Amino acid sequence: MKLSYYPGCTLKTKAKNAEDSAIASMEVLGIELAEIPRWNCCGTVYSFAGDEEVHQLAPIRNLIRVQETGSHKVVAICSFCFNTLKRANLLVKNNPAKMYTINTFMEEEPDYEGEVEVVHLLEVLRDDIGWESISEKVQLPLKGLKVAPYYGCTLLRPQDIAIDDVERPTIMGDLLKALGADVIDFPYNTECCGSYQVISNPDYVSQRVWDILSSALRKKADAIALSCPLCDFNLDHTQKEIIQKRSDFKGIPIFYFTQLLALALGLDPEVCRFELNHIDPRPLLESKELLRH
Amino acid sequence: MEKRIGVFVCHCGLNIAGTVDVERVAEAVKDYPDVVYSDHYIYMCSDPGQELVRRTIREKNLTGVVMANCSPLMHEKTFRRVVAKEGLNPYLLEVANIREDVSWPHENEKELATKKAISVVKMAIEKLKRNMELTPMVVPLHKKALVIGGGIAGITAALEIARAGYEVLVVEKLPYVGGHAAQLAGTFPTLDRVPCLMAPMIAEMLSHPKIKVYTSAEVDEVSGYVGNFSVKIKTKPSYIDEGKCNNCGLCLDKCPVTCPSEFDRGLAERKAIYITPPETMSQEVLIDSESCLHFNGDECHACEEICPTKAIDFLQQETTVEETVGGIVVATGYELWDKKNIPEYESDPDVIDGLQFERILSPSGPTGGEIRRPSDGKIPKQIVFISCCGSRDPEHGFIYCSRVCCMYIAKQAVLYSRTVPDGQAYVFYIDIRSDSKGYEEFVQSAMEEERVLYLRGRVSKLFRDGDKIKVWGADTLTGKSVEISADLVIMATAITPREDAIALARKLNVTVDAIGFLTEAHPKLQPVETLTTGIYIAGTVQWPRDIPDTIASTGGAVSKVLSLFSRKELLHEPTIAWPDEEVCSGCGICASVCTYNAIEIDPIKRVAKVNEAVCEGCGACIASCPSGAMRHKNWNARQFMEMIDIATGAYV
Amino acid sequence: MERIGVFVCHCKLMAYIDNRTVVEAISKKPGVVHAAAYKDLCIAPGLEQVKDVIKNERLDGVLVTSCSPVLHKEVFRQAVTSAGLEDHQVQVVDIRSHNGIKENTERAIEVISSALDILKASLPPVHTRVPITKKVLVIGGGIAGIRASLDIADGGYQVILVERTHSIGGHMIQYSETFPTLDCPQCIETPLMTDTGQHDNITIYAYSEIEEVTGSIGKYKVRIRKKAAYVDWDKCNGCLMCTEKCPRRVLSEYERYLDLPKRQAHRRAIWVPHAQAVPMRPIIDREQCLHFTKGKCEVCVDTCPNKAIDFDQQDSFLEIEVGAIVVASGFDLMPKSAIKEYDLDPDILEGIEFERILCPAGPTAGKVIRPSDGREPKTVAFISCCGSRDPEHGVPYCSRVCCMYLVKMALLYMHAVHDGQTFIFYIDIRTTGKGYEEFVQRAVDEDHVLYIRGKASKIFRDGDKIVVWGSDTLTGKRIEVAVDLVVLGMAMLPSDGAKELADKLGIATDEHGFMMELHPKLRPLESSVPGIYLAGCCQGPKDIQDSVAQGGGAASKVLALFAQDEVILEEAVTS
Amino acid sequence: MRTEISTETLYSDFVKKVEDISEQTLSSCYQCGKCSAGCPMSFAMDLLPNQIIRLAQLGLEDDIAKANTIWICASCITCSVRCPKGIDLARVMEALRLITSRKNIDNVQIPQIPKETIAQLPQVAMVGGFRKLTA
Repeated sequence: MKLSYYPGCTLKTKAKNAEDSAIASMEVLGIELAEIPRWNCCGTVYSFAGDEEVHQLAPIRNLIRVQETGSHKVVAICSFCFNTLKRANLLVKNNPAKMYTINTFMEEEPDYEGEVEVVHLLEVLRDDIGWESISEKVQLPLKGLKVAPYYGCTLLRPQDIAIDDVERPTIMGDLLKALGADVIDFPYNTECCGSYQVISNPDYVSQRVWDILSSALRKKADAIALSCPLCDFNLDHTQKEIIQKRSDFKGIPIFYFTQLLALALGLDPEVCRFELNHIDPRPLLESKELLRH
Repeated sequence: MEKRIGVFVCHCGLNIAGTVDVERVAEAVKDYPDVVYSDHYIYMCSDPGQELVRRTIREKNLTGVVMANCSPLMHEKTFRRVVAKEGLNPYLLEVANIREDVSWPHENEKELATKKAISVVKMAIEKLKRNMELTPMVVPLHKKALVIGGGIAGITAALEIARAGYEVLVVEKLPYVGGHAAQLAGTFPTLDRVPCLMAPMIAEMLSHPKIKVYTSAEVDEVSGYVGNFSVKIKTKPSYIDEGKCNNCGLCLDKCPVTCPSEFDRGLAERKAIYITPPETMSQEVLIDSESCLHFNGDECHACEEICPTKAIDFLQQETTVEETVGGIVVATGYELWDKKNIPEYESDPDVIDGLQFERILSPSGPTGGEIRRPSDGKIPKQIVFISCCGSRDPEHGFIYCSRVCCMYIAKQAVLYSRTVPDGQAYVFYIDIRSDSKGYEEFVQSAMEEERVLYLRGRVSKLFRDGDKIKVWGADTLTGKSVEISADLVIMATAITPREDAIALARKLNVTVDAIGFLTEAHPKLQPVETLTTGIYIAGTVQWPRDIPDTIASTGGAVSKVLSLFSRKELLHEPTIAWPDEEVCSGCGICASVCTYNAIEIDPIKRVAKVNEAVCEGCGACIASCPSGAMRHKNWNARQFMEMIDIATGAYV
Repeated sequence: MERIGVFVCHCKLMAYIDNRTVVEAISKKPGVVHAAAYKDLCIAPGLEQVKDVIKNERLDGVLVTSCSPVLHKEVFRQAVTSAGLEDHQVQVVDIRSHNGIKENTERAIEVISSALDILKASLPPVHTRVPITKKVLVIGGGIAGIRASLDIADGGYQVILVERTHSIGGHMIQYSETFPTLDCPQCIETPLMTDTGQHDNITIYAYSEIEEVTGSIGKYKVRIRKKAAYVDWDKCNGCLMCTEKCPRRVLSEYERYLDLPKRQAHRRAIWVPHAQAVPMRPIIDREQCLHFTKGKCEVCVDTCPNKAIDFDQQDSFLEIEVGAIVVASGFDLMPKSAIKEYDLDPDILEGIEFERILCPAGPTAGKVIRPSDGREPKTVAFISCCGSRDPEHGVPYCSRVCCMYLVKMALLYMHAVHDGQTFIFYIDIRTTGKGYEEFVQRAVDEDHVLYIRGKASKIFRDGDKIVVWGSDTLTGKRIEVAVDLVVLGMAMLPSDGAKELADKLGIATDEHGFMMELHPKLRPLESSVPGIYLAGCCQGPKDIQDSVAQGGGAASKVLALFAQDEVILEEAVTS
Repeated sequence: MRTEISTETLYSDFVKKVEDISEQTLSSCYQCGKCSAGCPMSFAMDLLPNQIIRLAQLGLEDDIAKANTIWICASCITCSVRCPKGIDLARVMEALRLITSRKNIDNVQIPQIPKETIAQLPQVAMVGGFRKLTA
């Protein structure tokens, strides 16, 4: 089966480890992620402004790309891209006037008809494949690996784009369970990491990150799994400073859920591109005998 | 005849057993003289508890029962009924109060408490030994009710009782009925016009064959007891021959005296001779003798001269009627605390109270429903409401919450905003109390749809600044002290008892609280009953209430009256005083100390006579009797002495 | 009718209806000889005007357009008949309430014209006289139902009290102590329960439900289902030996399913809710009883001295006839799970659960412990408005009682745990009853209850503690407290099954499922159906005081009705 | 000193602008403070979110401008999903940011961000940050 796929900027650069592991895993699961042609930046953050549509052009243009491929569904891996595309999509679907403005503005493009559905890869795993058949395909159960799924904001908020219960999500945990890992539920799993504030207030972000990491650590997690490249950057990269600050803290590996998926499906660890993780997860995996050579 | 007494000690869960060693108490009196049975149980008042008592009376054929549990106020009735079921005279039951008197006050001294409990039980046993069998006496019941107050509570009460087929007398102090409710512009949360709501009720009451309404009248004197209250009702004359008057109104134009209209709370004027307000469904002409020149040493006859039907009658006199009623509902309502009590809020024509603003909002009010401020008749564009003026202010006013202000402010703000679309209403509050059906929604819509601005904070100072009233308040949410230049300020002053409430309570011999609200027998179990049987309270005379709650509480009072009237006869407690005529010298001291006027001196025999139906058995006469002639049934001197011996003896 | 007069009553509350246009439009209608707008038509001078016009215009039909006829029909009927017309020649139509204030003029005109048609078509109504069956059905044995039953019974009429559970007493009997007087229900409610149980005029059908209701005021036929208790209550004498001996222990609904250490709050498969139950009769829980589940055990059979156990018992039905019905079906609490951002945790309780723990007659005998580990909590946080005042996630209304019972529990807790500390998170403190404000101030001054103005955003377990994230909107600070126990003031909802009951009775409910009163201001005790009255929380959240008052009020309605020997039912007739 | 409250401030263009851009009704907030209670960044804010809404209700533009709140907000939308009155605070914050940034005022000075940081930062961070915090 073929599925239109929107990668977004970050997955093509800093988060290659997310993309490669995802594409390879999905192949094993019988789904080809077909990158949509001529995609452009989604705009990253959805614009809340009610009095102007200019910021919605980028996401809608991408949906037009999908429409051109004849597909009615596009999957995103980056939570930000997912959020922005889905919200922009909803906005114009529920608001013909805005749809019209946007279409007329982009006269060089064919009109967007609002028929495309935006989904996140986790939804595909849950709804199109199912935990059952995933666990059947598991070659290397992540036994003994205590992973805390971290959802962040953009998969769950606002309510109308949430891929799971806003306050008590289980989707990523269910996946990890299917992969044989011990799932650690922790109260900070939907708490914001500080997001883009990292460019203007990195100190505040590292404070948030410490709150989140320590909450997971108190629950005895070995590692954290997530889906958002920005959360990943904040949680993973920021640890360097925290380690310098706190003698008691040795760092905790941060995975893209796609990396753990690939690993469990028995794929060559190469596709996981662990070298791109700031905190090297390999020693941990070694210790749990989850790294095959 | 030999006495066979049973003692039953109650744990009352932990209320007693937590402090008093109930087992030891039961054990301690097992072998006490005349006691044939003694045991304890977790809840004597429960079904199995009562069953235990009944079984024991049967099996041990007891001649008397001592219940050691909570206050007799709580359960004496219950257990009297229980023993009666087993054919025992109910007055051969004594309650030893080991909860309120022992376990509660001695929470931290278990040993002492247990000993005290034992002696309290023994005292009860000693008293019981000397109790005589008594039977309650039967007193007649007049199935006619008196309702004091013609406001919404009084009207509701009168209608309900009359609809049930009984005669009702309504006594209203003012020349017209309707009370404060008739002054209101609208109600929350439904925004009905109040006249629209009141008119049908008033109309029905005035035309009801079973209801007699006395306006300009007051209850002058009340004597007697439940089923047999005799009341004197004094009625002020209207000085108008209603038969002749045709409401032409010529006299009103001629009358030279103008004074502020009570109904419009001083916002409009009336003449000394005037017509009762239409909202009250009456339209009767009357002369106010306070302000009429004729009655104040002047020779004015203006009205008399102009009257085409010769209806004016200056010679009319105050009349007094005496009536006998079985039950009384007190519904004399409330008054608003005077604005002047808050000196930091400058008194100013444009600083008014809630009821005054109701009149301004009322389509039938002095401004014909147009919202105009008193000082210059301008339409106010910035109006400020101030909650808790005197309420929740133990230092300067009252500690309690007046309950209705939050909602009538919201209502007034909405009515205002709809009439003056370009106007802005501000509300200063501490807590928004919209805790009844539809209220919260109403307040929220006032904020959202009518854009009423709520500011959390009290106002510290009000003063006139040229054309404006400066309001110094605070917004505790932003932590700012704020200032508003208002055109009109409405003070939600506290709901307080009427100034004559205490005097009335004294006439009726019912209790009032420190503030002057009439007190109920028990806030939960007997919310509408007073401590005087046959007298019930309804509405705001008891506590600040809004209209639905007033109607509910009135319903409660009515149901008491109706179930009273549904009885064939009344029973009166027999535990009362009786004079030993042999000893009595007829000095009359007893009669002078009796608060119930139950004692008179027999003119022939020259001895005291006790009206058994009136005597409450308080014992004042007994204490005051110099010759010791006055006695109490089941509280005789011997009983006291025995009990005192035990009470003062060493604890064992 | 050829000579109809239309009287348009208007006040500023109908400002959104342009009465000039209305009058114009209506005066054009055939048969209308007089149409005009009046102010305050229903008060004395207005009514005089109506009478005059009837005489001068020789009207043979009168249409009054005003607010709700519920309140006004009578007054206008009186006026019009006194002017010589008959009942059917007057119609009162509501152009305000059910149109909604913002409705436009056209809508009003439509309503009026259709009313005109009805008026023209109406003939003298048919009156049928129904003798009143002077017996009342009270639905629900909580404090409101008990109060109503006692007042009516004392009035000398037969009362049939139907209670769904197997004892009367309702929620009140579950509470520890009641505000503001702090007397315990065991002391102040049980006397009433006993009186009810013993009253010669009251028949209690406990563990029973209303099956079907037919008829109308004065003569209702009611079918009652007596659920199978598997115990013959006539033989049983309430000795409760069976409940001692029964080997099966399960969580108790009466204890709100509290799972306390040492199974303190458990009940047996055969059980009575508590030591003061009325009637004191056990039932067997079919789901749990080993006899029914495993087919073994007959311990209760063997222990029962009166051979009252009857495993073959079936639901039974009985038909009764009553003249009036009082609905007092009470309330339930919104489940804690409804608030997702607050963890589900043994140490996060709702109000009644904590009442049970505080209650001297409760499972812990009044010893304050927390469910998770049985330790005495040293810090407790109380959260107001859980689901209340929350149109987005819960209900828009205020539940009225939470402010008071939370502070009451805080105070009771402080009396039990002297070195404890309590926090109450609130938005507005609502203490409007007699002695309530004083009560709260006392709790603050003497028991150092700390009020924090702000809604909690997240509550979760962190190791041994429960963490509450709140804010103090008065200092503008974010607040985080780690406590041992949290109590949620969950929103009050109509009791489970209220809607079905209302449907059986044919009475209206509001959008939340509370029973609708005839008029919120003046008819708060009457349902939309004559002869059916409302008491207590079935009509909206209320505290005990107000429920008792309402119970008495509903009773007075019944007593007044029963004072008549017959009701006259009017049936409008149209050609 | 006292803050003068009047219809001028209450219905200023500012308030109108905020409501237009955010498509939210400010007056429906009843100040329960749940937004502030749950805000992940509130520890760094000099005024809490509910206070910002309050100031906006009162039309006190300058006080909002002085506060760092709207620039600390990370648009995580926790406030919006939990607001009992269904107010989308995140949009109000955005509206307040836009009112400034549309005057071509930047909150972060891109040139001042060290090169190596830029090199490390993922695009989501940079584009997102610049979109929210600069003109």
